[in-house]
Amino acid sequence: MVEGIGIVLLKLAFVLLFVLNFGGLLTWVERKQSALMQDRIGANRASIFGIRLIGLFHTIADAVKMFTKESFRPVAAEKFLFTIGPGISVFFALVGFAVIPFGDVLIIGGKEINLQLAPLNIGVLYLFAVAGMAVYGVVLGAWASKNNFALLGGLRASAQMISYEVALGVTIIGSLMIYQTVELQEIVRWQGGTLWGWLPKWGVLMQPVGFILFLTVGIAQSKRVPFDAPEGESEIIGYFLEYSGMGFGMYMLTDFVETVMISAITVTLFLGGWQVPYLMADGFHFPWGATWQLENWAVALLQVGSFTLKVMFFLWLQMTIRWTLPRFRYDQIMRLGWKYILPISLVNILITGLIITLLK
Amino acid sequence: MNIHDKYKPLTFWEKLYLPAIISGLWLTSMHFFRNLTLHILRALRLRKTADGAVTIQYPEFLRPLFPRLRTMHRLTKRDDGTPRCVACMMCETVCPAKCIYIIADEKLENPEIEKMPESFDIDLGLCIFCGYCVEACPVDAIRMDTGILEISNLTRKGMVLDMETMLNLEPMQDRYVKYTKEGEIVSQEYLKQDLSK
Amino acid sequence: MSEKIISKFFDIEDSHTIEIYEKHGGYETIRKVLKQWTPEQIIEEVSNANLRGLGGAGFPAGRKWSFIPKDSPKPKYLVINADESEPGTFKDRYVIDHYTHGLFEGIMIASYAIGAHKAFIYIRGEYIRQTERLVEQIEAAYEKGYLGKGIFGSKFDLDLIVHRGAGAYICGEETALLESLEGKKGWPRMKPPFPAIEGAFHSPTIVNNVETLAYVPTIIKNGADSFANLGSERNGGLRLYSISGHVKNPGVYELPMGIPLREIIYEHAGGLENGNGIKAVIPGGSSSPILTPNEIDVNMDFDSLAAIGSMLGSAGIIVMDDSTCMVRALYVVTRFYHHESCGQCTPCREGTGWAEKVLKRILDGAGRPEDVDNLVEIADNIIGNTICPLGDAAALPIQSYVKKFREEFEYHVREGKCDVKGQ
Amino acid sequence: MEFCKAAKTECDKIIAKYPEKRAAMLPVLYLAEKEFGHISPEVEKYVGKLLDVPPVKVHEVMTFYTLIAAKPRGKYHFQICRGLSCDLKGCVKIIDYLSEKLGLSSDETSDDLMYTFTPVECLAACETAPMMQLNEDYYGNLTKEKIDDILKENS
Amino acid sequence: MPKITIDSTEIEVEKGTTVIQAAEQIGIDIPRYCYHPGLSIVGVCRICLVEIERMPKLQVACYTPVADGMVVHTNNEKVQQARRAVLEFLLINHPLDCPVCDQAGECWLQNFYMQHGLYDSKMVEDKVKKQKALPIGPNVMLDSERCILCTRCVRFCDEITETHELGIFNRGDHTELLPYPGQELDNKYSGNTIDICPVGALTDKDFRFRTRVWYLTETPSVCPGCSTGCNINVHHNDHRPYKAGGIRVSRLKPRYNPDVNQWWMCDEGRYGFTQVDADSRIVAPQKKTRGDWQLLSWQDAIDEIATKIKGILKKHGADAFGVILSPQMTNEGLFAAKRFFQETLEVENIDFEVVAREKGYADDFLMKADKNPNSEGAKKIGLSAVDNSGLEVAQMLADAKDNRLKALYICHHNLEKGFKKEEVKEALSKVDLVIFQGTNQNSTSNLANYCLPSASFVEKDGTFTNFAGRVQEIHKAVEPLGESKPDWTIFRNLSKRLGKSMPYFEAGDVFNALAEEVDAFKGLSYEKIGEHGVLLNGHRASTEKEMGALVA
Repeated sequence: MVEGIGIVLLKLAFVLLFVLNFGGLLTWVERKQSALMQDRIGANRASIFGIRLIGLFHTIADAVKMFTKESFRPVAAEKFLFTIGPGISVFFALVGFAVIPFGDVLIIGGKEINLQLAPLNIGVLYLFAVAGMAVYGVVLGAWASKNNFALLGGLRASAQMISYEVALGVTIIGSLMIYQTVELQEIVRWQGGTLWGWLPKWGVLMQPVGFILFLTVGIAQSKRVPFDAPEGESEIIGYFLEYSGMGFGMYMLTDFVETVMISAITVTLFLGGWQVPYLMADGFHFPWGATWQLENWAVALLQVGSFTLKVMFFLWLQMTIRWTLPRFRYDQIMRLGWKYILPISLVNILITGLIITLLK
Repeated sequence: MNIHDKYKPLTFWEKLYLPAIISGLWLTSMHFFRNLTLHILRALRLRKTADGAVTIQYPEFLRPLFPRLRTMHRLTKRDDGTPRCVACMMCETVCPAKCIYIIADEKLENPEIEKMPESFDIDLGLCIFCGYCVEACPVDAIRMDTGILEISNLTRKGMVLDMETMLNLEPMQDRYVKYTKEGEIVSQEYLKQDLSK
Repeated sequence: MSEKIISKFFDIEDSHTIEIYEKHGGYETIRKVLKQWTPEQIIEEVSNANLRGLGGAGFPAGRKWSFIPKDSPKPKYLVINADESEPGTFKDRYVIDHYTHGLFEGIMIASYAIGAHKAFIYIRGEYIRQTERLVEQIEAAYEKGYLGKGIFGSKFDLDLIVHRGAGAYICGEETALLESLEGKKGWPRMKPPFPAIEGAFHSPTIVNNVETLAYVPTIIKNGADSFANLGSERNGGLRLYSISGHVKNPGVYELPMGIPLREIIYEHAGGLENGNGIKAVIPGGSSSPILTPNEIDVNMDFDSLAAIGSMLGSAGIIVMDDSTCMVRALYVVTRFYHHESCGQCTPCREGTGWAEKVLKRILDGAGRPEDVDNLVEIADNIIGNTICPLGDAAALPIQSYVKKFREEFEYHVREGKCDVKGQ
Repeated sequence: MEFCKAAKTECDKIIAKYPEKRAAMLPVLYLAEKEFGHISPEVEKYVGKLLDVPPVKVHEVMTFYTLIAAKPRGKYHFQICRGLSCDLKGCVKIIDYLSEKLGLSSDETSDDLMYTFTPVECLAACETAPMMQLNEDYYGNLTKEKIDDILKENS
Repeated sequence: MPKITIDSTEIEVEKGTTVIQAAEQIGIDIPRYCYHPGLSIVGVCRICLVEIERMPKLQVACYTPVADGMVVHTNNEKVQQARRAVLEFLLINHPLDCPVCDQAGECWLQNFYMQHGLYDSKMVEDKVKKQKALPIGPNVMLDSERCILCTRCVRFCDEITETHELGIFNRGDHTELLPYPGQELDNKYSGNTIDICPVGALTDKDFRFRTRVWYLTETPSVCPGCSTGCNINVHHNDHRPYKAGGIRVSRLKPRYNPDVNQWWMCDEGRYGFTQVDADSRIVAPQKKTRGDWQLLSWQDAIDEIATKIKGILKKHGADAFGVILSPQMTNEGLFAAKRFFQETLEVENIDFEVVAREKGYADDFLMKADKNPNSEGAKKIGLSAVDNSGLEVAQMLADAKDNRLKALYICHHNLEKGFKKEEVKEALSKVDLVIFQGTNQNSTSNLANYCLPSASFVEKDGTFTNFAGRVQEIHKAVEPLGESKPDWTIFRNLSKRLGKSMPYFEAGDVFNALAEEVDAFKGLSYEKIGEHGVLLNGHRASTEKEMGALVA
């Protein structure tokens, strides 16, 4: 029992460290990547004893600043809701990771450890449920500010998130029809197989349209460019207008955590999660017949590494998109969500169903 | 009238949007990878030039300022050292940020002037550097050519400039671009600084 | 043509004394008038004689007198305008010097005609000798009983008072004159009411020029027609022309109304000095628009001059020969009006000073191309917008000089110097 | 500050001539000028009292007219005409000459109170241009020589 | 009555009306400088030129009387050109020192230039120099260069005050407005010259450079300086409060009322508003404990005072209670006081009149010896001792001295103005409870046990009744200083605490109740008062009577 709790705590620590570090580092990535894309140098000034470490200390500086800055609260604000708003937001962004599998099974001392925090058999549904809650953090924060601009930002945010919530669910139905399960570990395992003996059965190949749609919707869910109509702090003023210090920091963090989250879900659903091509539980089995036996811990390591790399790739992709595309207008966001993504997803489901039926 | 008429109708590929996104992503990605490589090479001392970035390293290297740039305010003086300001409060009136506070004083010893500020404060914490005060001033008493851009303070009160301070500021000519009569920029030494140092 | 009424006294020695005047038939008319004439008859006679105000405005004298309200309980006053200040005019001085009692007789007849028992001679302050002469002769007249209670043994009382001005051109304007007479500064009054209704001391007042009144005895004596026939239509009789400037014989000439200007210059004033040609002529005091040599065949009466855009005014003729710089001439004229503007109403007060400064600048060689048009605009803006005619008087010369000698002004502006020889 | 007896009588006589006291302003000012040399503020107040007029109105009149002296004037007052007719006849040279001779510029009085030099606008004696007025008398057809003679006579 | 057409509007006006007045009646504003309805017409500025058909020249609208069938054009090309010309001429020698000039913002030269001028200056010559910044009197500063010689001020001093301080000297463009050498512009109405000066030639020493006029807000009110009750506008600085160092009311300006003060007001009233922002203002209820003043909340103050009053009334009866109201109070304050003291407390010793020992200055124009704005109102409401068969003020003090008076409620008065200092001190020291209610501290308030802060006349709505029985409204211009409240609110609150509530929520409610109850006010209502006030019953409108012998 104690052992079990210990393992869960370890896994929890791993996931939280994984997520929060990625989230924190993303602020650095954001700066540096955009700089590289724009022929700039990027943040490099923060230094400790003269060591600058290519700007990595900025992350720390940010954190210090966020914590020490005056946390300002408007006189008219709803005290309680204003305070907990950012917390709600960041909480629901984090808890989604509970169901993401980051490896298969690790055997330590004969004990099988499922490399997933919470092996829920309704994994995908849980994800959506949690994602659905994220909107509360935003809306509560916006409304509790008692600032009309913030409220408008909040309304834009909630309209956008709720709209895309629908699309989010619909886009992956095609995939789920193929996987025949909603348990994420199962979905990943399903993708371990090959097609015609050599092509990994990753979701992106099975559902290319679903993949693109899901990615789009996912980015929209994270409220970042090009879907940042709720925020747009420099032009249209966002829902966290009245927040400063850590309150603001938590909203920022939410965005980044959601970015990681979207990457993780995308990887899990469409890129084979922790799967490494041709890597079975006992080692590699290449299509041309060669095999390479590996210990269980090595396999697990490769799997976790594979998952991490894939997530990182998607983070990079999302950053690239964020620094490439201009912001959609609010009406464009709505139109895209309801008039294009949703119908296309439905058609995708139809076609998938048709093919599945035909193949049977 | 449909205002979109004037636009060329989008082709199918354009309407699809994705190819455009991908080509955009391609462009930015190429920059990313090229610069990433160059930066790494430079970090490993394999390259010396500063390719891959156009950034000027600000506190070490200063860009020349263009004459239209509005920097911190100063008050000009008459020949006898008194402020040129006549406390007409035009700047205060026009100021959209309401950050100028003038209290006028009567100077009867010189009836040609008659009026001078007793105090003249600008709260830089509120100032939006629109330059309206300079435009509005009928006697050229306030200018924004000190070249001072780094304005920060630990207290709100410290952000308030008083008359004494502003009178003692000088225009920072060196930092401004100079033009030839034909309007060409002659002084560009800052732009030509070698960034590899 | 040889008929002379006033000027025949100019050459008679001591013609200002009662004795000499009476020797030449003086004071006969007034005695007759006091006995036989009614005021209405006098007014009618003067009207028929086409006698017009010779001070400058040319308003028919008889008609002016008839404006006096008959039934007003207030005293009536006659004010004689001897504030002769228009540059180029000096005839009144001759009248006062030599035809003193003729003037008095005219005053008596006019006072009788309008029912005034007090008459004021408002004489310009610089005429100190003339003032002395008037005071002296008035005393003499009082002694003889020609003035004072029951003049000439009649029941008509008349006091004549000499009031010396103090150096203000504006006081030649009748309402300013009345203000000055009342002991105020000479600011012209708004009209209406006209002085004939409410003038000096809030009472009906007639203001007449010295010369106008000096002709009255002759008119009454010889009859309206004989006087009217001497002049042209609607411009009765003779008048005194003052001529000065570049002529051989400057002076005062008594000639019929409507005589051609050329004749006055060449026949009576002896033509120009040094055989120079005429460049310009001012026909009626410095305020009248200037005439060019091809306009000097004009007849010198009120209507003919008005027809060619000038005016007879006080008939002060100033002749300028071809060595004259018109810019300088205009500057001198404008300086005069600037100096004499009373300062009451805005356009004249500010406009005259401005015009003078602009002209001074042009003269000093610092003129700008737009100055010439600017001068005309200043003048245009003054004309008609002031209380009294001084504004117009200052503006009319500017308009006419610039119009007729524009090239000279432009040359001055362009080259910074004068293009006339000898300047 | 008060008129002497003779002047007072004279003044009363002048005032009696007019229907209103105030009308005697100019004659009384002239009289006062003769009596006191010039019209000082005290004289103004006195004249105002004589004529029942606020002193400010006396001051208005005094500053309005050019012939009434607010400051002491010289024994010989040269008023030299610079009107149009005189200007045409070259009065500028005469004015400069006289100014130089007297050592005075416009509107100045010599320190010994002998001479006052004032160029004035038209004096209405254009037939004798260039001309001037010395105290009460007109002098016409001026030349430099004539100026010399006049100065010799009056010194 | 002549019928004339102005800018194609036909109007029938009284005979003798001038064109400018006729145009005003139909809302056409012809620009003017020298014309002032209260002064003689001189027509010197020439800006009001209009075109009248069948007249060869433009005519000055201020001087030309209307004639039947006249057709006037006030804004055609020719007129506009003339106006532009006049403005150009006026600005030739006018210094362009608007930034320094205190008149900027309410300067007619500026305004008309913006409306009718807007030409580019062709003037390059030097301007004529005249005297600048010349103090010509205790209140007035002259800048002769700025003067456009409209002569309004000269006419004011000649015709209205007949003091003849100012004159127009010299002539031509050297004409200059100056006071007579050696004389000061120090008549009792000199401030009006500043009001009527259309430009910045005459400026107010008291107001000069304190603020700029466009920061000011104006609120119509009535001068509380004497019983004439001149109509005024209170100019208060809402937008730049830091400017004046806490002085909220910048200046008072007369407001036109044909029946009371026409266009004028006296300097005493004009500059007599300083107590409004003075340091001596009582800003919170306070109570004296062992010689020191201690601040209280309103709640506590009312509680304590009510308890004490109750105690005294119970112990000594109503005869031991004296009330000295003040004619400085509004009708509303007085009426609320009457109800509170007479009905709630059933006190009879009520009086308001403290005759000042020093007689105030009075003349036959605007200034009255009674320096209270509402004596007539207090009388009419029935608050003099005679009406109540109670004690007079003097008697109250005498009673107090003899220990017969146990409580005294004093409003606003400084009793030392009417009685000897020692007398007041002795009397008040023997009274158990002295409550002072007023705007400012004075030597009487220092002798009190309680001080209640009352709002000053610029801080409340209400009405005054002037000496001729004209009820005129004052309006709240600024918020009451500190904790101060209008008098009637204090009495209402006290009354409520003592068991009898008054259903008043604003000044108008009190006045309407007053109008119902008091005969002299019968038939009036707060809504009916209007900007020029209304007369009480039994008073006949008579300009002459109200204004004294005003020189027409």
